[in-house]
Amino acid sequence: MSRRGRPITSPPRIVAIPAVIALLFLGLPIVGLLFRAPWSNLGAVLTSRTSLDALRLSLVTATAATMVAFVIGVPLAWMLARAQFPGRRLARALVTVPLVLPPVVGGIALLLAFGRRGIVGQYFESCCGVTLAFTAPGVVVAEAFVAMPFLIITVEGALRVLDARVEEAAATLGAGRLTIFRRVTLPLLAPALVAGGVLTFARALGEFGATITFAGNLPGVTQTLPLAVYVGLEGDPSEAVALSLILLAVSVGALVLLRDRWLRTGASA
Amino acid sequence: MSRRGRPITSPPRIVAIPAVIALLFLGLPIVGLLFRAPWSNLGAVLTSRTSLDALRLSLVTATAATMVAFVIGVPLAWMLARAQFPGRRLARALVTVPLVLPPVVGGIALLLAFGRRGIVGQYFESCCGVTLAFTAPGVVVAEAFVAMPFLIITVEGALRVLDARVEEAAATLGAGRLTIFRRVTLPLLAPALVAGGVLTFARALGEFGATITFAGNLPGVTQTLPLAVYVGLEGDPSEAVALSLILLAVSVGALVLLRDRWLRTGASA
Amino acid sequence: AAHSVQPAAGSIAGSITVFAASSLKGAFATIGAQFEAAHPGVKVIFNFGPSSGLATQITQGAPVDVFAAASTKTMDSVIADGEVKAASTFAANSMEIATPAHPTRSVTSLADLAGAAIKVAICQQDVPCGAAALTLFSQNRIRVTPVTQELDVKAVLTKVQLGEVDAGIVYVTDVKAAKGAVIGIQIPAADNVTTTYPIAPITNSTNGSTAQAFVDYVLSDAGQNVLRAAGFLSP
Amino acid sequence: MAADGGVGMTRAMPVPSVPGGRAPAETFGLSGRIGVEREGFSLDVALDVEPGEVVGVLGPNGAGKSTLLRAICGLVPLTHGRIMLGDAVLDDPEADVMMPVNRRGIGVVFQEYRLFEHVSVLDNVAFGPRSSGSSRAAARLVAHPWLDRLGLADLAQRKPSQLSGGQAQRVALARALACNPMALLLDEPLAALDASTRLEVRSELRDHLRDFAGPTIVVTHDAIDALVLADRIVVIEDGLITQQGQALEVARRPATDYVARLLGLNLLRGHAIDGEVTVDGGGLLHVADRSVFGGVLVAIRPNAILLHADRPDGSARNVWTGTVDGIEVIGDRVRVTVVGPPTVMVDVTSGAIAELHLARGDRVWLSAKATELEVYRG
Amino acid sequence: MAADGGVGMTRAMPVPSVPGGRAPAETFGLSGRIGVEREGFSLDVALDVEPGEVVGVLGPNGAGKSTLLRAICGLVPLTHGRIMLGDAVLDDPEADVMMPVNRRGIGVVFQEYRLFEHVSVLDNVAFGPRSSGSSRAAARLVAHPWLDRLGLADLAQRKPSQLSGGQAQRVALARALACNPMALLLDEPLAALDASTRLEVRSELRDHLRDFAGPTIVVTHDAIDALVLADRIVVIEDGLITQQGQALEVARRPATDYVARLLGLNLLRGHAIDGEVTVDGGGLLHVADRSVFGGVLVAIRPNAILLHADRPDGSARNVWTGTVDGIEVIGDRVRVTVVGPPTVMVDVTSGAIAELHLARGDRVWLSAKATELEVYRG
Ligand SMILES: Nc1ncnc2c1ncn2[C@@H]1O[C@H](COP(=O)(O)OP(=O)(O)OP(=O)(O)O)[C@@H](O)[C@H]1O
Ligand SMILES: Nc1ncnc2c1ncn2[C@@H]1O[C@H](COP(=O)(O)OP(=O)(O)OP(=O)(O)O)[C@@H](O)[C@H]1O
Ligand SMILES: [Mg+2]
Ligand SMILES: [Mg+2]
Repeated sequence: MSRRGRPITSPPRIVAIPAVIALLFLGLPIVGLLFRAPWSNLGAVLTSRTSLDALRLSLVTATAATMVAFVIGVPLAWMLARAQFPGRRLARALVTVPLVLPPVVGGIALLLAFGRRGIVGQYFESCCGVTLAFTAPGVVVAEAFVAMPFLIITVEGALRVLDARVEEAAATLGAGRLTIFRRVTLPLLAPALVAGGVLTFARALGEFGATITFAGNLPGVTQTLPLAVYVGLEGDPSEAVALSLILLAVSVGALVLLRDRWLRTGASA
Repeated sequence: MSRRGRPITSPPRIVAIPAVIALLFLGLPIVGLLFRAPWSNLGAVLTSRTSLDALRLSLVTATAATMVAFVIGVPLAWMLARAQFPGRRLARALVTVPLVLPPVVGGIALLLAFGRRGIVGQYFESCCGVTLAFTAPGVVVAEAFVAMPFLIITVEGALRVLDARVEEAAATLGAGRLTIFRRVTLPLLAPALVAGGVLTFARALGEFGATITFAGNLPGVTQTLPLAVYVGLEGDPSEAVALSLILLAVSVGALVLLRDRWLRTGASA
Repeated sequence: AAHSVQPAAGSIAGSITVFAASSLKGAFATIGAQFEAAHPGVKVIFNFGPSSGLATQITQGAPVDVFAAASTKTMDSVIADGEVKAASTFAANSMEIATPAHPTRSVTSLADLAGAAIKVAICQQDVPCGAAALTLFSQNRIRVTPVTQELDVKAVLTKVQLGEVDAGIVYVTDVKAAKGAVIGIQIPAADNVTTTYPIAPITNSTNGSTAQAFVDYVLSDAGQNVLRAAGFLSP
Repeated sequence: MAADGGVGMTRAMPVPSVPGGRAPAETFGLSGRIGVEREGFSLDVALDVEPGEVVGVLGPNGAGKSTLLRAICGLVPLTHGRIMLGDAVLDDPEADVMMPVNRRGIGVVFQEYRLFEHVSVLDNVAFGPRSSGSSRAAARLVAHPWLDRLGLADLAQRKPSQLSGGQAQRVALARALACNPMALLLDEPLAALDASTRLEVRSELRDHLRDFAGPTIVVTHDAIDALVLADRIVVIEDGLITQQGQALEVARRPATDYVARLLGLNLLRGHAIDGEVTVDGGGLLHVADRSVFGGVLVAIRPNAILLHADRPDGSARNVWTGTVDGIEVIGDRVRVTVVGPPTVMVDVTSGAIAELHLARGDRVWLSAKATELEVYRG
Repeated sequence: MAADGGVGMTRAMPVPSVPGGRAPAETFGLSGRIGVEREGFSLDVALDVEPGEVVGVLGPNGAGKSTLLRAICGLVPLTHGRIMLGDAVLDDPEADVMMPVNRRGIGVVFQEYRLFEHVSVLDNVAFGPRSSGSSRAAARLVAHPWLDRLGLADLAQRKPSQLSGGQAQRVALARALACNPMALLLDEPLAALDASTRLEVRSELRDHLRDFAGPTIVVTHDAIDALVLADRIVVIEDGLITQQGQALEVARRPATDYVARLLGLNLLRGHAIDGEVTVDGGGLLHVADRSVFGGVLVAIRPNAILLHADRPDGSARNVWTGTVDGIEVIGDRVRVTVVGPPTVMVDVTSGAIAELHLARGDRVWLSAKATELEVYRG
């Protein structure tokens, strides 16, 4: 006899076994980290100028990269899922490239394209005096390049599963394509947008290889927290661990709040 | 007047603008890479023992990590989405931790938990003579730790949006919880599983920081392709780029095939 | 941004960007502070990273004024690309065996590293510390099978510190910087290997005079004292 | 008007213990009291359905019919009451017992079909047999005859998204029946069917229900469906039973306005003394049955009332006058609403309308024989 | 049987140009030929719906009714033919012209409702006004009266998933009407409503359609709905029109078995010579109309045929004998199927059944007056 009111769609008890293994697998390292955390260092790290700069920069650039991903990535996901155009398969393949390219190589590729001597970058420089490499916007570019595919793939997948019939109904009520997308499709996509956004933000926040290669590691300018952690590992790993814990606290807090809030309004679960 | 037969749910033309920007953003670096690629090196790299070992190891470990993620991650996603249990919010927060932890710190955390002197690892060593660090299984552990959250978050999100009413209908036809999950829920989740699997596989394939920290870098044993690329960058950068291109070709090929095939059967698009 | 306001040619003012190998972090931070104190209004921005990565960035046009590498090979590649005319050697480093603070297996000399039960970490062979480790083993005629070839020296140090390996080959300066977190076992000078650190101003620097002044400062007694305090040897 | 129709008789016969080998060897009745509290809505219904009996549940939108079925099959837990199938407790909140949905063996046809979009029509129907352990091939063998029976054979390989509304509903029905359930719950199983398919599926369903040894509950909005399929009718309004009884009894003597309207009858409330009923809201009617006293209901069929341009002479005991308020053409009949007192609907032929030159606002005379008025305690 | 029912008359009146300020200033008719080819199905229907006219579309499941509506509102592109609204071309594959769905101004009620699950009932109804540029507050002001009119005021804040089936259907109707469309397409707008709500919503809908100046198409499976709501009826079977005409004309003279069954009429095919019809499959019938010759159809209402235990004497010109094959109780009537030739359905009272002691397999006599037989060219 099952517990009263436990819906038939909830998992059977046996599923708890692999689930608990998964939790332990993900949780034990964190416990280890907290256990051996250099708590005494935390204060020093928290008041160090470099750490704070890095933390701030990380949050700002990861947010900006996520926004970039939304502004150009969601339209691309929409096209990939719903439009017929030549080269669609190629475009879809292209989206997976930054996922599998080792980030350091991704950084090199970015330099080759948008660097001062890159195939497009040289014109930026000569025509508008804009340089991306080794600047904070460059960090955003590196993070967006690496993280955007996460949003695109999540949203495209969700769009494909979405029941287009309610969107058709919206059209008969006089809503144009953009209105339908904004007022029907996006709200229905909310859970996928939140999940994709979380993955993108997280990936951007943790970005290391592409950033250090494309944007360098200039404290206060391009040194994000993962870079600071890397530099910090030199000599004293405990400082680096302390730094990561701060990053962890801030970002997990933010993500949990965000997801809980959005998922609640998005889905009816 | 719109093109005949273009469904109202397809995007309006103006959406092509940001979408093309996104494509250029993702595509130009790849063009740059191909443009300046050391084509003459490719042959040498392709026949080099180290490169081939690294490629094989990468594919094997990333596949294994993805399988681990499916075996224990999907049950966890199911519990998170559908079961009521104490500490559910904590568990959900825990899942996002590996996402935001800088991978190198993730590797340290893994060492603290499963390393030779780790909180659990020390017992592995003494009781069963098992060591994970510096072995190929260690690579799988590192990759799974970093990549599994991608699967869990994607699948949990999709499970929350799933219409539970067909699952209820399956129950009235005599199907138990596990049967419902296997025969109704999973097929309906297919697109999310594919998307999550692709993200997980890609993240595992590109994994660098946690792997090098937890499993080290020994050619033929724990040196995956991203490590080989990184190592190569110190010696002959053009060789490293050539190596990445091979990784790219293999994995993008595999992913595109996989996604196209599964998404076609999964969704009705 | 650092280059927006440029001083008149020849004056020591404004800001410069220094690309330096990660292992120089501690010493260069101090030298930078001293240099800024000596030249009020001057700002030194450091970009620490792996030497080879820094070299790639420089050849791709990074806004940099001074490059300090951990190996002459890397510097030579930058010279070959024409970004640097000539470099001066400003420091040298030698190797040391690092063991965990609470060792499980006793290691007291280079020869012990050949033991089958001893887990050893070294740097990978393409970075200077890895090349040095291999030279060290061959010139002392011992066969060591490392369990890992770490990407850089600090990774070796981390492994030692966490007790994952029983010994690692690192620079003398690293043991010093670790401040007791690892135990160093010195290698007799006769058996040891030395690496050298070159430094150079970048040819296209927009603030060449200040760049040159910084290079000069590193090579000066004041600079050398800081380096020696950190465990570096004189070139 | 005698209650001896063919269907009722067939139903009352004892059910053969193993009819055709398909029904389960043992049969159980469904009984209990179903209480569900929801914000702004509460359901409290006592039910007792015999093995082989078909109970039709009627009721307005939002009355709780679907909720009732969901509670019985286990998708909504009871907040109070108890449900039994034979001796087995399906749900009892007090004893903290609740049998899982899939072990109840209760087949359900949902109002919104709930087909599996990811498999073919054939595999939708084969799902039940397959879930109870059959191989894929064996399950399909079980499914095929059901597709044939419901006229779906040509659609076996279609996906549900490629079906028309009525086709989908038939698949849902086939899927539930192919499970060989112990009890059947049908939520408007015929609503989307066209008139002719409806007749076929209805008689197919009736034949099946006649053979079916377990208890059945059919929710419907259609009085004819209820009368054809059900032995007994339960009317639910706002979560409570407002009337129940033999199908023909309910059809003859509706207890609420809802039922009367459903059946297209006039229902008047009044007070009877010695064959005379004073109608609430005005008017006096003569009825044949002098034995009923006190608060009563009077049911009059719309075609039992005659319309006249002038005061009629003749034997009809009830004669009154009113104003025409609405005229609605329904096939070869015309339904005229006349505001009395009492106010009634009258059915006449369109020829009669033309003859009377009826229009809205006209004054007319009405007459009805006392024997045509069904009078009973309300 | 005269075709002068109230509804038809009202409909024939000229439509006021700006009735109540709600309808658009100009009105357009809907016309064209709708051709859609799909694998295993093809639709080819010529339609012409006047402004203010209501066309009822009837047809069996899978006939193409929903496809027809989807083509008109632009969700399915034509493969051949052309659709016009007034002078505007909505779809013309030859000219490669296709107006987007949202610019057609055609309101649709879908068979499966298609409500927006993410917003409240109120905002579902306000969606149309909001899409045409109103502020949220203004759109809600437009929506409110529609909720009131369809009895949904109490549910305004609910999410669609919290509605019963009938409630959801009313929301879909309110949502389409609140858009002030140029034309209306209703796909079984009343199917999920209970009998009493159905009456209310139907008369609400009829009143609205009477005021509505644009063309309307109503798909329904219910003959009564079609007769009440529609001026003209189009019957589609297997993608083609099989009959069309005035509602009462179709009701009186069904052209296909489907329509006859829908209306509950007996339909016989035969060959007429001078008032005598030789029925295909056997039997001879006398009809009153001697002017029809050749292949004809004969429609007989089931209650126009009388049953007798023995050969009847009397004035009825048609007398034949047959075997009782089925007995079905429907309310206060009993429908008896008698295998002839010709084979017919007969409606009798349950009293009559008891009196005749009828049972399956019994031999009975049938009679029908020649004047009750409607004969016409098939
Ligand atoms: N998920 C829900 N949450 C809250 N209220 C609900 C929910 N589902 C239904 N209701 C409400 O419960 C009541 C009973 O609903 P139910 O679906 O049982 O009605 P019904 O009798 O089946 O009606 P219909 O004939 O329209 O299908 C209604 O008032 C309905 O609005
Ligand atoms: N998406 C589709 N793909 C293929 N065939 C389809 C699709 N939708 C409908 N059909 C088929 O097209 C035909 C017409 O379907 P349509 O939905 O128009 O029927 P309908 O007259 O509305 O029936 P109903 O009364 O059951 O709603 C049917 O044979 C149906 O099976
Ligand atoms: Mg219902
Ligand atoms: Mg349809």
